[in-house]
Amino acid sequence: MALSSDKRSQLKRIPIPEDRHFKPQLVGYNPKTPNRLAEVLAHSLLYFVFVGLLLLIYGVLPWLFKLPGSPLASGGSFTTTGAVLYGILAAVLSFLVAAVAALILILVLRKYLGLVQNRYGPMHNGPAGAFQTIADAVKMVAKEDFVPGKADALVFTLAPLMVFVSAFLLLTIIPFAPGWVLANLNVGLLFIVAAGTIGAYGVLVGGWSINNKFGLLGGLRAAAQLVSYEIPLSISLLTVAVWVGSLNLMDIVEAQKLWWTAIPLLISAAVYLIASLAEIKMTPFDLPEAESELVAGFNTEYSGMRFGFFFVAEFAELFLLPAIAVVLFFGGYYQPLAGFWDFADVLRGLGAEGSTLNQFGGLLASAYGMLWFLLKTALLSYLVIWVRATLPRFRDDQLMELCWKVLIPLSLIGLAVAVILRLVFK
Amino acid sequence: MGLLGSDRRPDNIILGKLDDLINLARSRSMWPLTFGIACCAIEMMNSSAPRYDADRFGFFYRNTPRQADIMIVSGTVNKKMGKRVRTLYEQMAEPKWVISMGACANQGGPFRQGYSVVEGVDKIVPVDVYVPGCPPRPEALLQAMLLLRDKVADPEKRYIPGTLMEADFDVLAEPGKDGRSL
Amino acid sequence: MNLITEAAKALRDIGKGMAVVSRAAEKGKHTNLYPFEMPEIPPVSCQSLALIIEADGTDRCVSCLACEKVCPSQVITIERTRNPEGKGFVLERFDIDLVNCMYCAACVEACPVSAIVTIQDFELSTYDLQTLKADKAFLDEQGRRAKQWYSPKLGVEYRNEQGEIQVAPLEQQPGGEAELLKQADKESDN
Amino acid sequence: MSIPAALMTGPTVLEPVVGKTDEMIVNLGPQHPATHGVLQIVLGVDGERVTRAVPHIGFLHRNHEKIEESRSYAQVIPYLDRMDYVSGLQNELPYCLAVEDLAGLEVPERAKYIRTAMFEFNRIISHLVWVGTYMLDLGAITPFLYAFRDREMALDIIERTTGGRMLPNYFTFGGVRRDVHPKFWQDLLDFLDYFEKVVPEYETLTVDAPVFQARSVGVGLLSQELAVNHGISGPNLRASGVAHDLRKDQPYDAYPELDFSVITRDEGDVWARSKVRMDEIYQSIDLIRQCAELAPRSGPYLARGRVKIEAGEQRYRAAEISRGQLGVYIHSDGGTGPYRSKHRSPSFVNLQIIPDLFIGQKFSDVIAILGSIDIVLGEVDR
Repeated sequence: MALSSDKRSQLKRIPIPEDRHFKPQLVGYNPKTPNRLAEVLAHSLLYFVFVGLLLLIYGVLPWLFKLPGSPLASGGSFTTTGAVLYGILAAVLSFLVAAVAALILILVLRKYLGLVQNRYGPMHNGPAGAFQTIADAVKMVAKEDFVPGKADALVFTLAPLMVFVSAFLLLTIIPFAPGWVLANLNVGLLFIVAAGTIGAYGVLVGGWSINNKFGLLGGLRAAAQLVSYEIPLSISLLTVAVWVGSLNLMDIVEAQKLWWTAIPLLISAAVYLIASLAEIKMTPFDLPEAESELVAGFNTEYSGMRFGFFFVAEFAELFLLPAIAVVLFFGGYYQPLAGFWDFADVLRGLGAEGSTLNQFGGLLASAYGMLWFLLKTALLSYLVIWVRATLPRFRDDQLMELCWKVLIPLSLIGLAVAVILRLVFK
Repeated sequence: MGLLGSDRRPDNIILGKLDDLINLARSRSMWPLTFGIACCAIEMMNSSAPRYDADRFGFFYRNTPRQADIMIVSGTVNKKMGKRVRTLYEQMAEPKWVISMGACANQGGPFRQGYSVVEGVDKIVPVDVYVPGCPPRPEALLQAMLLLRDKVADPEKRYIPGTLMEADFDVLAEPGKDGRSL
Repeated sequence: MNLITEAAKALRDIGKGMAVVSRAAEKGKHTNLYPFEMPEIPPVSCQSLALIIEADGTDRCVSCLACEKVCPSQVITIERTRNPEGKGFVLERFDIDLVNCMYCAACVEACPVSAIVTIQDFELSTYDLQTLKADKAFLDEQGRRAKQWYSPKLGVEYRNEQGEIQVAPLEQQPGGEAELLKQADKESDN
Repeated sequence: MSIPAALMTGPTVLEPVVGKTDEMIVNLGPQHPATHGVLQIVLGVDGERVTRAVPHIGFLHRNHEKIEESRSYAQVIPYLDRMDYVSGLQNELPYCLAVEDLAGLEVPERAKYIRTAMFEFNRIISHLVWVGTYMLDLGAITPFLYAFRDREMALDIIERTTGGRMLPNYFTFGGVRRDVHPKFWQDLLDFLDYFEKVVPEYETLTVDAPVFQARSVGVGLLSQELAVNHGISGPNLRASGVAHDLRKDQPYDAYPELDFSVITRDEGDVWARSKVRMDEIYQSIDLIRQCAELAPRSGPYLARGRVKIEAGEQRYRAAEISRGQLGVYIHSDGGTGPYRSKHRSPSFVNLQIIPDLFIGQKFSDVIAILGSIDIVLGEVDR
């Protein structure tokens, strides 16, 4: 059984290395990190701080342009230069908010999964893992930019951008606090439908352009899923428009000062939440990606930052669609039952009219509204994450059945309810 | 891979620092490919299980080679599979690294005398870290991942593009041609 | 009506599943924070192999070739010459190819003098495979460094502070209940 | 340099059929998250509907049987572990039974119970891996981590006795290699007490979950006739209503003394296969408890004796491992090792129904069916 002589000669005598044993060299590690719900909450705090700080600029930006004596505005409206500058700044800002919210939500998702799966999740890179997604982002930027040989290079490049642009376009019209909105459109609801659809196209053409069969299947599934679920989603939006009587998102929020829209329009709110789950493409509706079936679905051939755009857009939608739900159904930036008593009113009443304290109080009131807005959005986002952690995914025909046989009839019933309630109460 | 794509350290101090930063980010965010072959694949899956939790260090398994940074060859590579292993390696986007996990992937292990087994995956793809064991404990795989992480973050051992090793395709030839007894 | 009850049941079951997931956090963290906390590995576990040298510096190994014969993966290479003075053999070479080893501990079972033992040092990952072609010096060093080791004939042993080799007490032996019961019987007889 | 074209010639090349709608050929594997290893299935799909399916194996062929012919009887055992690596211990048993028959070794009573308990314990571990990976196939991530969390605790108990986690090289001719850890039975019972409370959680997340039921009920119907004709065994067969279980039909080791009944279901679909496995986990818990109660606490664990087998002797022995019927055929030429060693591996046989079950199904269902058959490629290719 001994080794043959040629095998023996292969065995070299090598001295033992001085220190073969591994010595960890890590930064930012603290074994005593509290790691229960507290840590997930700590990461949520990140979410509030960073997204909140960025959104503060939202409040300041239009105000800057309307300063008395500003060359960029005259008589309450922009000059041409002002409008161009404002447009560029607004785009950069909403890009930043979408990206930051997405990066933080990725981290929160991974920490939450760690919590419910009896493990830690990212924890060694930065304090309690806070720099993990930043490292991921930097790495993806520096990774090889790669286009498959037979892919349609133009569409291949455009697809991730379409998905991402769709996500951050929506940010511009969402009112985060009283008066804090980049574009106060009077057709806001229509804009939501229009901008949201661009993302569906992005996924479809992305899956098609990569010349991969799994990608094609994923893209087709995405087309069927996203287009179908646009219908109950849009009907739910319509319900709100019927009930409130306006397409402007500010008006819709103002109408919910006393009662949330979700209370009379419970069916529509539920339909919206389920349909938005499908629009975000998270389990149980992650068929376009379907990791175990289609490898990675429509983004099978995407690498580096191109994949990063898809990834970030998915999580930006995890922030955006709950945000829209909050605006439409859950009272926006108002605290619950703000019609009876509103702490924001107390803040606004500070000091004499026009004094510095009064102006500061107004800012505080806006920040207070934004806090409620972010809190509600975060809760809805967590609900989505919770569902994602639990459920397996549907089959494609079941997905369609759920949409066409359940959600669309339900949303129509919701619309009928809204019409009747509107006729009775208003 | 440096930003400049050169194998020398850039003279420019800013680019040098940026390079170090990128290497640091790469080392803290290594996404392995979900690529199980044999017994070691169970322990590889186990390394992301609650007891070991590779996610702590940012190891986040991806299913498609395009998005992965590390390939963990976890199991016996035979001649038929060797071609696919090479294809998968070529499909991964630069920069990329390979961990050879277990005796079979290292040098054929207990099956090295068989006619169909490739004696070491390093004949097909360049391997950065070897993990012995049959199968190795998940901790051993974690140690290998951390070794690889140190190698990536080390500015002296920066990743050099274009060092794609030529595979020794003779080892994938038809059985019987290499004259092994079994 | 049937449809509504079915839908209600489905929603209830989904809710149950989500409750299971959210309650799982109560089971606490199961993570062993390697490399900051080393895992506790039982001494019988074969993570690597070592040769044991007695406290007086002599090899336990008597070069009987039992391990080389029994090795399923055929990774052990032993060369020996006849001892010119008296009986026995002189060990010329003892190599274990730890790269191709199956870590099945068959050699440990076969060794008549408990010279080759299992140790729990699993941190063998390397950039260079040649470091794992273990020769006798390597295996001796493993044995010197090990805190405790196991062989079926002598059980768990460890090296005390004076460098002497001692057998662990019976409670720490993986030897089985039978021995413990025998011990208890003896004590009750006394 | 890419791979020379001459080396890349695939053995299975399907030509797409051009009809009302064009057929698309999709390669599932060998690197695919849902193939549980390196199985390749070439699928013809029309939209999402599968029209043809050609399974293709051999990506993990590593000459098990050939290498075993050049090893001695004892040296074969570690190689057996590596066949079905998810339930390594169970693979050793039929081979040991066959050699014991040939060599005329009598297994001590205590060793029989230890082997039976370990055998059933390994079934729990194997089914846990199945639960985890199968739910991962269906898109749920959390059950995978729960399964591996509990599997770790089980592996700890095995490691304390055998010294190995997955592939322990523990059973041998005439008993087991070494005595069990002093706290082995107590550890087992403690684990089972904990685990019994956790299994209902798995059931809530799998067989009782509405989405899982929507994906599994009525999918991948395997008729009794098809199952028997193809020689399917294990939970797949029992889920089609055939009460065939070697633990009952050809009892070995301590099974004659244990009280249990064969678990069957009549539906024959993916859900039934899942439910049978879940019930088998409960059954294994019960069997281990019986073993712990009946097993003698002292006595020999190994019948030592020289394994000398006459030339021309041959024997086939089989055992019911977690995937089905694992048979070992040994032919001796009087040497130190087997002249021929042949394995009848359950996964290889179970894999044969793939074309029958796949055709006409949706692409998503293909993944669900493949996972429910529970194959291990190490055993298929050998």
